[in-house]
Amino acid sequence: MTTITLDAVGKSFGDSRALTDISLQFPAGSFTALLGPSGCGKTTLLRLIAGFEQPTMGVVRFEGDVMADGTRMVPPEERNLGIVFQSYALWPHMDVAANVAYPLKGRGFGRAEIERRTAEALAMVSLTGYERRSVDALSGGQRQRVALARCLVTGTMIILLDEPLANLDVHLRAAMLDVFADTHKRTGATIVFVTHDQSEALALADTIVVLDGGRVQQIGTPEKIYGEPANAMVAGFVGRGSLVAASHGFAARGSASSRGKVLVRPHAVRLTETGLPASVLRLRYTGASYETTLVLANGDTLVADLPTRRGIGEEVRVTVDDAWSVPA
Amino acid sequence: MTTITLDAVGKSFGDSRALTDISLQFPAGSFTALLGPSGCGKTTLLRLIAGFEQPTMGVVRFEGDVMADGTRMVPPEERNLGIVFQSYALWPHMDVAANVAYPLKGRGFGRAEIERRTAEALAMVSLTGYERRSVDALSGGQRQRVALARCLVTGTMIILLDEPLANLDVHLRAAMLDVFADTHKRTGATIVFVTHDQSEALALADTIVVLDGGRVQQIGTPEKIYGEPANAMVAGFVGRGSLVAASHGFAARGSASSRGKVLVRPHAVRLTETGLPASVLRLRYTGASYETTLVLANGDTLVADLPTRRGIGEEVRVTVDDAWSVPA
Amino acid sequence: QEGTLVLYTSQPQTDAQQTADAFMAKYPGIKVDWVRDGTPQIMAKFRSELEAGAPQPDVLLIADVVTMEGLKAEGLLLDYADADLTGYPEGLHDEDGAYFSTKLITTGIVYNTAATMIPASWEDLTKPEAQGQIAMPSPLTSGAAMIHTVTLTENLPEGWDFYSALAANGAQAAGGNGGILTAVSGGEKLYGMIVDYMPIREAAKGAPVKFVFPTEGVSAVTEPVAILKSAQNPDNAKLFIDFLLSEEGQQLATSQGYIPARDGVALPEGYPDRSEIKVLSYDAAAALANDQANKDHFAEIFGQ
Amino acid sequence: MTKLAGRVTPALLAILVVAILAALPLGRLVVTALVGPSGIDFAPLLARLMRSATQKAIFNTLDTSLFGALLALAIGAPFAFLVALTDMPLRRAQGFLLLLPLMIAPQVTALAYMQLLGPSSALLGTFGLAPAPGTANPLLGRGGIILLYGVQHAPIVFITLRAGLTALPRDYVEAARAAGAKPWRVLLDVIVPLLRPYFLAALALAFVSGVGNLGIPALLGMPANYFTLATLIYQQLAGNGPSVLPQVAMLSLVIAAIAIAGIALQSLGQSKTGFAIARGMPARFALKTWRWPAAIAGLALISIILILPLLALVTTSLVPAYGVRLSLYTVTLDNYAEVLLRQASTTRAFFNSFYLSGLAALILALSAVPVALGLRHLPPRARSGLHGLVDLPYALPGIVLAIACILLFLRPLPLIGSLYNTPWIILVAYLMRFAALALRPVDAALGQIPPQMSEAAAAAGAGSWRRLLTITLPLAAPAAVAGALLVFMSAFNELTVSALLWSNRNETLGVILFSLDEAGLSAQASAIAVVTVLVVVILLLILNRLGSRLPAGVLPWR
Ligand SMILES: Nc1ncnc2c1ncn2[C@@H]1O[C@H](COP(=O)(O)OP(=O)(O)OP(=O)(O)O)[C@@H](O)[C@H]1O
Ligand SMILES: Nc1ncnc2c1ncn2[C@@H]1O[C@H](COP(=O)(O)OP(=O)(O)OP(=O)(O)O)[C@@H](O)[C@H]1O
Ligand SMILES: [Mg+2]
Ligand SMILES: [Mg+2]
Repeated sequence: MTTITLDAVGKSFGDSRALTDISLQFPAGSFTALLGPSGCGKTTLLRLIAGFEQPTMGVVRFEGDVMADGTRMVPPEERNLGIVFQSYALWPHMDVAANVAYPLKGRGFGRAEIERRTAEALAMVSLTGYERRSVDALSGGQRQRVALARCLVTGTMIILLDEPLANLDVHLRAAMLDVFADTHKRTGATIVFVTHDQSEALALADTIVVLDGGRVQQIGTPEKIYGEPANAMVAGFVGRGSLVAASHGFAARGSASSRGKVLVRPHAVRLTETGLPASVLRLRYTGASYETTLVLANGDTLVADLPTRRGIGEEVRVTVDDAWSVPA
Repeated sequence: MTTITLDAVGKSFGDSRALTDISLQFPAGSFTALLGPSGCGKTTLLRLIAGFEQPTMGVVRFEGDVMADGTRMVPPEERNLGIVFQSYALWPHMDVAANVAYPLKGRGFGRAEIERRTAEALAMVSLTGYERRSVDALSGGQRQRVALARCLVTGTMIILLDEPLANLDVHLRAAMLDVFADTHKRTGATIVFVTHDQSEALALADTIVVLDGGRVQQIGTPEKIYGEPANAMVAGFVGRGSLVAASHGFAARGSASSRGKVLVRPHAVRLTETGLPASVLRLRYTGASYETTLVLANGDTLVADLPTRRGIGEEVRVTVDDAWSVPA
Repeated sequence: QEGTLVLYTSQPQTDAQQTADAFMAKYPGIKVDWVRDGTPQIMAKFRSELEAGAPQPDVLLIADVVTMEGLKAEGLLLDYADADLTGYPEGLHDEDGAYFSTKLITTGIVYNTAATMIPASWEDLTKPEAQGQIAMPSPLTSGAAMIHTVTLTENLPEGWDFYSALAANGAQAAGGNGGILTAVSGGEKLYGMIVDYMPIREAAKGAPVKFVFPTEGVSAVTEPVAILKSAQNPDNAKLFIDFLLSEEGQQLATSQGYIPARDGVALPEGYPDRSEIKVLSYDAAAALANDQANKDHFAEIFGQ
Repeated sequence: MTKLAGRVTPALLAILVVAILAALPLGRLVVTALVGPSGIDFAPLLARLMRSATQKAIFNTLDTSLFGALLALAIGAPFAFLVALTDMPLRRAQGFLLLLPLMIAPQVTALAYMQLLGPSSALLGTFGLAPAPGTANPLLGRGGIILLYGVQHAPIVFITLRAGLTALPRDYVEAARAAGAKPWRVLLDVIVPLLRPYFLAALALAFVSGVGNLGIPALLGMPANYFTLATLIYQQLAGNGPSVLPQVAMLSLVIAAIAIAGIALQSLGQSKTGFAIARGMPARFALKTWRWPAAIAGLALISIILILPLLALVTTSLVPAYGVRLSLYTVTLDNYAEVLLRQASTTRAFFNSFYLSGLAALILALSAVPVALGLRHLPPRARSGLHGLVDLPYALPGIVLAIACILLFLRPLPLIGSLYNTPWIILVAYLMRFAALALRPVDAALGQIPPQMSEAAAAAGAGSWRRLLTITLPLAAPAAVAGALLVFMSAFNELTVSALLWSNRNETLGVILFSLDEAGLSAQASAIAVVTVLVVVILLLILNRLGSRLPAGVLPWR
């Protein structure tokens, strides 16, 4: 159980600032997702926590102990954490089993114990039978799973994941999500999870941190982030929402202002006989429904999930069941 | 405009068979997604088309010309195609612009023309201003976009994409999807697109090929694949469907058989007063709704997208609006 | 008659081994630690030790007397005035007993048997038939070659003009004796100036070479041996010198294929009678004094 | 706890090692060269520099070393590509054979070539092509020296480059081919620039090897009155007056300056600090119809640079005396019997050379990774400076380094006592002289290991030592083994260092060879050379047997 605290942390690479004034707390046992567009500093933040980068300013603490500030730094090997890299970072000179067993070595486990745990970790990621394979001869997704197993094998109390599921198919992904949820529940580890996939973030995390341009945009539960985004960036980034003028008069939660924007989620849009007139701009099949982009009279676009295929240019009328006044 | 034809193609690595008896046609100007679980042979198939691997058996043709069979092979550089690798494969000794401009070199373009096209390609992937950056100093998503720009820059008639969007956030992803759709429309290139993400496949492709264990499982339009999966593997893999016993008596399209399984999609499941009794097993928040796993009396599970949060263990009754008899 | 003896020598490997073995056979209590190397190397080693302040050898046994003379002038050699010199011609050894001659290694002419002109005298080397066909050790690289050069220029009537004539005839001066033998037996050069034992020994094995003692006479190095002032085992060193100068030691030289320095010891096979070998005179002290001038003179003539 | 401890300690240790291996001997030479009885005095150095002989030798040294290095690159690089990146038939055998020239001492190589092309050439003689007796050997002079530098140092280029090529992932190559680049364009545009650190390392090593070579210019240059600095120094030593050491030391400083200039040029070429190369499936080119032509061309070249001179050596070793034509009547094994059976020193020398060079190779290979890693903590400028310093002892003629070692280690030192008259002084000299051979390839390899490899291990709880042992060392192993082989083979045949440092019963092979050469016993010298080649081939074959248990890419020919 380890609480991770970042206090006014900043990080620059030469002249360019990757992170600015980040103050965050990851409570012990929490499961936090870092969400944000490419290049917003998610990986950098994770590397600061892991100890691969030293903050330019501010302090990183684990459970009150200073891990790093502007002058000192506890090296990563003494922080006792697990990490999955975006690039996997598997060791090409070891086979799959050796890669996974590596963190167990030098911790006083017997051979049989190491083998047992390794097999267990490989089973968790459905790679039983791949023990003796060279990692160079694995497919992309297989490699990612090896990296995952390597991180899970020791049962550390801090787990850092940098887009651990980016190369997995939906099913493996779902299975992995379950592995994480289980691990989390079982060990109570503090998990920080970088992702660009909001559905992952929404489904898994108990807290989501949205980053943009190296700054924190919003911190909150998935429901809060999705339902009540703190600003236009979050509103636009999380979920497939449409930001439209408040002047359309959609009933909106939050502090309404006629000059601001309101956020409308696709599932809140229905076609009715009586709604606002709109025309169909674009269609995209998603399996469950057709993601349909509608243009309102003033040119605002609205995305709706419709059960049936509409023709491009078709005139329809829309009603909005729910909307959120986005703070300016 | 180039039709790609694979004729009974097989590929083994030593003893292990990566692909078996693949016969496929990618018509000129088509946009095909290769979908399948990790390790099913998607990348290998793409590499066969690109000419990086020689088929162990069978023939690869472009527009009727034999590109490769068991004995001969046209080298990749003479196939005139663009490819984005899963690993990006950016050249670290060149800056961003040089990476993108490389395919233009040696094709008789003037300097100004090369610069213009490079700038255009970078603009397409929203990387204007990054020309002089070293690729080592880019974020994961930025790298992927550079790789994309490099593939798009020559306007070749065959574009092969190996999970080109795996590391992008939803918005960049949406933007990239538009870039592909536009490129496809503008150039009429034959695009083959490897992905593990079915929503990408469903949204973009005009044809989907589902692979498993190195064999083709189904070929068809996205609607067909989603709505009428040819077998249990496809049914289970595409979409978040549940396979339940036919004996529940849900009204099912397709050739019904009381001993087979039927596929039920989450959006076809409603809670009603009169349906089959079920209890709530698991919940997952997806933003738009709660993905709820229900257990039926016989132990079958059924996934439903419900608008409200239900308690774990709560007893409900379900009605299924649509189901598909999966051929055995 | 026990303890060790450190010997630095430029004798060939096998000869050094035999010499040490023979001495140790005679004095089983004494262990000879010997190091052999080419004269430049062994002297560089010794000089380095000197510079570092801890010279190692008790005895030096090297090819040329000029170097010995230099060491003597620097006061590095121990005089062994009581050495038993019976049987040696007057003037062969250093008069102060600083160093002693152990054998005679003469320098004459070698030719490849493919040569049309068979040389008999030094003058023959300036003939047009030898144009571009002469190899000789460079006195800049080899001390023995320097002695040879000085001896010839002192004794031949033309003096240095002889060397100018050689240079004009395309003679090539480089390296040491080993290279000359290789060049002549390999046929790259037809004639060479070389020490006697090498071609005589190789000719016996069938190499296509012959050695000539030129009519004007030959130069000779005497492979002097000396005790160093810094010697740790001066008594053993004296025993070693006595051994080399004894009849037994001289027979060893014969058996190794050298002309023994002591009168009355038979010459090895392949040599003419001792009386037919005319050894030209040589003044070591003068040579040392003029060493740099001689080198400069030679370098000038051969453009080195 | 502090970042400082983590970064500065390895750097300091590395600097210490470099100081001991390189700065110490060089500093001692500077003292000898410049400190006269009346304090520091630059006048003699300047006077020496002004002499036309010195200037000519400087020019000749630069000239032959540079073109020799380029020729070595021209020979070694294509082989490295063919062996590492293609499906050329017999490529393992070819890679193996190409290593052999390094195992033959330069003197012997020179001798073999001279035999091959001289009037007594058995080979040319058979075809009636041998030059008439009295014809000067065509190899004498500049051209021959450059040619032999090229041949002798091609294996260095080959090994260094190959270490880089095996780490090249195929995606980089395939991306270029998909972009329409023909294989040769891929080579120029992608592979060569990606491997630039390896190329520069190879070129630097080959250049410096040429600067420090004595054997080849001694045999091919001196007879033609063509002097390099190394031969000039050798000649100087023959003067052996009391002032010889300062003079030799001065000339050595000139050599050091040349080597520094060459190395500075190299770091100019290395504009960036390098870049990491992702790992992945290694690249492969299919040669198709060119498979056998390439193999045959390779074998032909190998015949010229290895087999023919080796045959010449064998021929010479089978006749009773150099210059005798080989025939049924003259053939004899007497030379072998003489050196192997009658001279106990030869077998002893084989043993001594084997364990001294083996030990040197082992120590250098093991320490190269930590040292190179430590140096990586320094700013790029300081780093390349220190690497340059390590090259210097390799650039000096061996005899000069040996003198420096005597000056340093003759007097008993605290803790270790006097190394003089023990084999250990030879070992130390080997470590000094050949450190560059081990360090260069390893440094090039380290630059290309992605930092995440080590970071992942740190996150797994591995401290810096464990990371070094379990991650960095194995990943750099191919380069380290390549370096070790270079060290071993160079030291095994080395003559000039041990010539001054050997003591009784501690003679090395080089010492024996030199003494035979000096005595004009070329036939016996050839016999030893042939046996040496055989012994090393057997050693390598044993290594090859073990090769299947070593990580991929470790053995340069596999
Ligand atoms: N070592 C570095 N040197 C210079 N700039 C860097 C370095 N590492 C990261 N950056 C820059 O810092 C910014 C944040 O990078 P980071 O890798 O943290 O992004 P990210 O949020 O992980 O993006 P992605 O989702 O694409 O992986 C980017 O603009 C990147 O170019
Ligand atoms: N060069 C190779 N040598 C041996 N086996 C290989 C090689 N390349 C691929 N394989 C194996 O072939 C199978 C198919 O691999 P491929 O890379 O095509 O999978 P994929 O469908 O792209 O998977 P992913 O989605 O994980 O990238 C895998 O089991 C893989 O381990
Ligand atoms: Mg990232
Ligand atoms: Mg793949």
